[in-house]
Amino acid sequence: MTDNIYLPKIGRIVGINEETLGARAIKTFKVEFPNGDGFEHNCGQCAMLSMFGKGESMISIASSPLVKEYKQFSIMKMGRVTSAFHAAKIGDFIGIRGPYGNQFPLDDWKGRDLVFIGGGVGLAPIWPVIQTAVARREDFGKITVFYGARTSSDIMYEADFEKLKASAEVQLSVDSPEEGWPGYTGFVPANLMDKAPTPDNAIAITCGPPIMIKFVIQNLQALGFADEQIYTTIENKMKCGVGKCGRCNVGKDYVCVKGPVYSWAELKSLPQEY
Amino acid sequence: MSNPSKTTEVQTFEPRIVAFLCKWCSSAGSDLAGVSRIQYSANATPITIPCSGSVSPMYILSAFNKGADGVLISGCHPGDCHYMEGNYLARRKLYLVKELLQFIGLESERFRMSWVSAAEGVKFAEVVDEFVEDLRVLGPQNRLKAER
Amino acid sequence: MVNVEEIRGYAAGLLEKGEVKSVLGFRRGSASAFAEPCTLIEASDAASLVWDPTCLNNLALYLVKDRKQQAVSKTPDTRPVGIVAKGCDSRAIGVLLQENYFKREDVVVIGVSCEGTGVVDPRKLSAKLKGRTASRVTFDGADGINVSVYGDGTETVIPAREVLADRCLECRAATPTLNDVVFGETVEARGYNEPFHAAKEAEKVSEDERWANWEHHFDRCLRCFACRAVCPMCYCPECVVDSTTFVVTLGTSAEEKANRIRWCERSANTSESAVYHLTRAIHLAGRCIDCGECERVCPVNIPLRLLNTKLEKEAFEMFEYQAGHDIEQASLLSSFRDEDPNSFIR
Amino acid sequence: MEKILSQEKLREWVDALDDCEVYAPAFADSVWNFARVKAGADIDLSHTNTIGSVKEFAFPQREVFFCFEKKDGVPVLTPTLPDPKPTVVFGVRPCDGRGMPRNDTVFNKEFEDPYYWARRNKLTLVGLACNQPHSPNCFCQSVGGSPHAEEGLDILMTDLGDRFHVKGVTAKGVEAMERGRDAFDAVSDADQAEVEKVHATSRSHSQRPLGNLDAIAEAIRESFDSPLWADMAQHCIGCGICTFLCPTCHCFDINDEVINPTTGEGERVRTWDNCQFPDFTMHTSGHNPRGDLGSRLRQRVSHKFLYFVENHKTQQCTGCGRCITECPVGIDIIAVLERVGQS
Repeated sequence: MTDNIYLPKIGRIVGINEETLGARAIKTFKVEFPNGDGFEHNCGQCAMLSMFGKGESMISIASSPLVKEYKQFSIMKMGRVTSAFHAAKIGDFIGIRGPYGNQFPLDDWKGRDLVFIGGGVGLAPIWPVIQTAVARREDFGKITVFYGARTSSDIMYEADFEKLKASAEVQLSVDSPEEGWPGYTGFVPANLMDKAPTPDNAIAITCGPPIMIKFVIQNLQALGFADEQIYTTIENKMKCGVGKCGRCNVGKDYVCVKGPVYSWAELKSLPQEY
Repeated sequence: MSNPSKTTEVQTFEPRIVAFLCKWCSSAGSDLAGVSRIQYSANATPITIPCSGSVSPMYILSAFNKGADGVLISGCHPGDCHYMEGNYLARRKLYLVKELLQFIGLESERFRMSWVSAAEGVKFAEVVDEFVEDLRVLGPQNRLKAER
Repeated sequence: MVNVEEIRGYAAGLLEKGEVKSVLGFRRGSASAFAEPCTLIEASDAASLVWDPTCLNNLALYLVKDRKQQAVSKTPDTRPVGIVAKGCDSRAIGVLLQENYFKREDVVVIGVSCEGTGVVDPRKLSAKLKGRTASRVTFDGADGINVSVYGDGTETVIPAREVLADRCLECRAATPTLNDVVFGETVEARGYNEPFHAAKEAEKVSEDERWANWEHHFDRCLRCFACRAVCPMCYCPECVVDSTTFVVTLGTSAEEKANRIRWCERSANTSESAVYHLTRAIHLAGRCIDCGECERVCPVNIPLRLLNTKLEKEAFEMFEYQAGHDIEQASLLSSFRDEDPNSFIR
Repeated sequence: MEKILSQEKLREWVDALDDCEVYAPAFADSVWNFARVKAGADIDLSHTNTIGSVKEFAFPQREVFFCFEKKDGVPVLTPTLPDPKPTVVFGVRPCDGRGMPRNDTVFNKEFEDPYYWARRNKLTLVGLACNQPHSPNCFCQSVGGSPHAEEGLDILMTDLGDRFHVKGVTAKGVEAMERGRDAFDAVSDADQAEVEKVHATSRSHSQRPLGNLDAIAEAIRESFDSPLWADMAQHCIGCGICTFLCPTCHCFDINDEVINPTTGEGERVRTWDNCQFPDFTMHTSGHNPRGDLGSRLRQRVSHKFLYFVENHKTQQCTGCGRCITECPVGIDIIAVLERVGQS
């Protein structure tokens, strides 16, 4: 019998970390597979998470592929399913199917500098790439991570950033002035221009709110990054995750299958429908 | 001609009624029935609403969709509405709902309206008892019930 | 007889003088023998206007659509819109005015009297032709509808009575009462059928038969929502019964989205479709002006108009209320009389 | 396998399929639609085309994926893979027949859809060639089909007046014919000649032309940002008729339907969805990549005549004309393509 692509595996929430508070709070969920039917994934892939009775949501896998025991998901409270996640407790069960989508071509980037530019919850999709790159530190040149949030309390993975500093340059920013803030004050694209990483032999990976991505890409281009050197992920409403339900397409591509990772060169050739 | 198996079914079938009761009169009336220790059928699930005029037809359709065997709306007598005219508006609106439900062939006994004041505990008990008896004869409501 | 040249001339005049920004009317389309809606911008376009018993649509829908577009436009064009309206269409405009959807000066009603003819019901025509397509449909001036059948080219004359829409057979006001100009003679309805005839017929059968009929119809519903989409009265930006129209803005909170009640599921099964259609019928009580559009557009021919006319019949008989007849009157469900029926209440 | 079947013996063949569920077009509620055939005598193949397409036999409007409930706090999922009886559908028009391989592609590519295939594998499609177009909106030949196309069908029947020519196209089709073998006669040379003549005549009827399909695809690609789409969708009411009736539209929604909120019991259900509805692509944030009717019309047309071609080298339209005939406001995909082509 073929696999039932719509039947989720059962996952169990074993850890919940409140990343940010507020109307659109973000929580990170650590999920294990009590039935031993976990799956491997690649950097950039997503999974369809279920809250039975509420529905499914496509969420990017925020943990490193090198971590096999559990998967991590950072979820912003937005609608029906994500609100159910935010109401969940440790020990609760969820449904999970995947992994879906393509991946960041990390192996193609060997020997190059990596510049990560994240904003808000957009850090989650690129976090596994950062983790993997750091774990394979000798494969890459300089690693720089730009990350911005509205305020210092909105910074995700705060503790992990401290550890990250050992192997990468970390450039944090907050949108508005804050007393005692040691990092940059201003929007992420501005911080990027301020630090002006070199495009030579570098790859830039960005994810965040659409408006941030737009200006980050403009600024990267101004810094001399070619379209092929810029990678981002896109999202659209998804239901099936397997290229059938017909709604997440950008032109001929179903993002759930062909995406979410695109180089700017590829994305430019697609119609703007995301 | 009586059908033996059907008779048994009628005897064991306990109709479920969703009763939307206005907070000022009928809900108080049902409380009175309770505190007066009047014996009457326990088949009605009461839902207290501010006024019979506040009943959306959606409540009624939804109750039938979720499997109610009967729906009762009860409010203050004409002239006694706490909001002056809510029950008059309800009367008109629910008349139309009743007509519509009959028109599509839902058994007409399944939707009922009553005026029960806070002092009419006995009447409330009678209304519910009568409703339950009529529903027992009809059997379970399957026409609008979700087939899930 | 309505002279279509007069309608064209009037529409062209409105556009030429700049009294309206556009004129909603009918033209011949490529899709079928029936006329299609058009929006004229230039006076020179007016030559394409047609008027005949294939002008089925209630164009008041597009007044609503325009209103919605202007509401979100950064540069709204508030000039009036001209609209070709049959008797029933004008009543739709009447209800929209009564509900303050727009103002009288926002619309120029180019009334056209059906002169007691009415429009053809594609469903009845299909039944006559057993599913075959008509390539041309014209009124022969007497009591017949000329139909050319596609394929073999046969021409048949069908008595109007047999293919006119039920609403036209039952029509009480074939001439637009609300108008800025009327073309065609004011003709009393021909009285083919008494008002509410079809609904009264449907009432006559037993309860079990009525349910058997409606169960059959609800079960066939595809939930394409064409009945709602085409209805000028279904202007709510968000329909209470389904999620496809849930309005979400950047400011909508997660709680609002998460806690939204699903009154019926998306599944197109009998129970859910019943909730959808019955809710719609009740929401149109005292507002349905019997343009029959819901029934016309239904791809599987559910006789939806019956639900609405049943309620309009009750409104008329029990509450002396007629939708769209008086734009000053209080709406059916926001008013009452002491003598409203009470005997059904225990 | 090719055979001759007299009109009278059609019912005999149908009756021989008594271990199958047999469907055929029936005229009810003033419209042709597929209905269950209880006995061979009920079958009537004088239909034009059915209002619903044959896709619903493999892709029903509602499909339950699985039931969920909680046992001791742990969710238990029970898949509800369908296990239908073998189903034979008569009177399938070649346009609908050609729709099925296109749907097969969708439900096969990258991931195999077990629910679709559970039904599809049990399905035998008996086509009926169109001796003449049913409506001025038939355009099968303009999209690479023909009134007697065999693609997607298991059997093709051709009406020769008092008898049918019946051709088993696939092994499944031949098997269905074998079961009624006593009803069939051999094909004579005269029969053969007549079939060819009927087919040739059926192809000679004029249909609305589309022109070069490659050029159309290119024109659509070029017109993505064109204001033409909004203009052509000006009178669109945003209903689901065009897509729900389409033999190749396959978009769907997945929702959880709770049966008992207390026990957490419910079903995960697939239902048809439609690119013309506003929420189809709306993000949870409210952002909508296709927020207006123009972009949705563009999506429907582009999917059929550009994206599907780019992905699968063929149009996702078989020219049945339903979306044109049934559109309440006369939106005509041929006229749309003409305008896009001219722009």
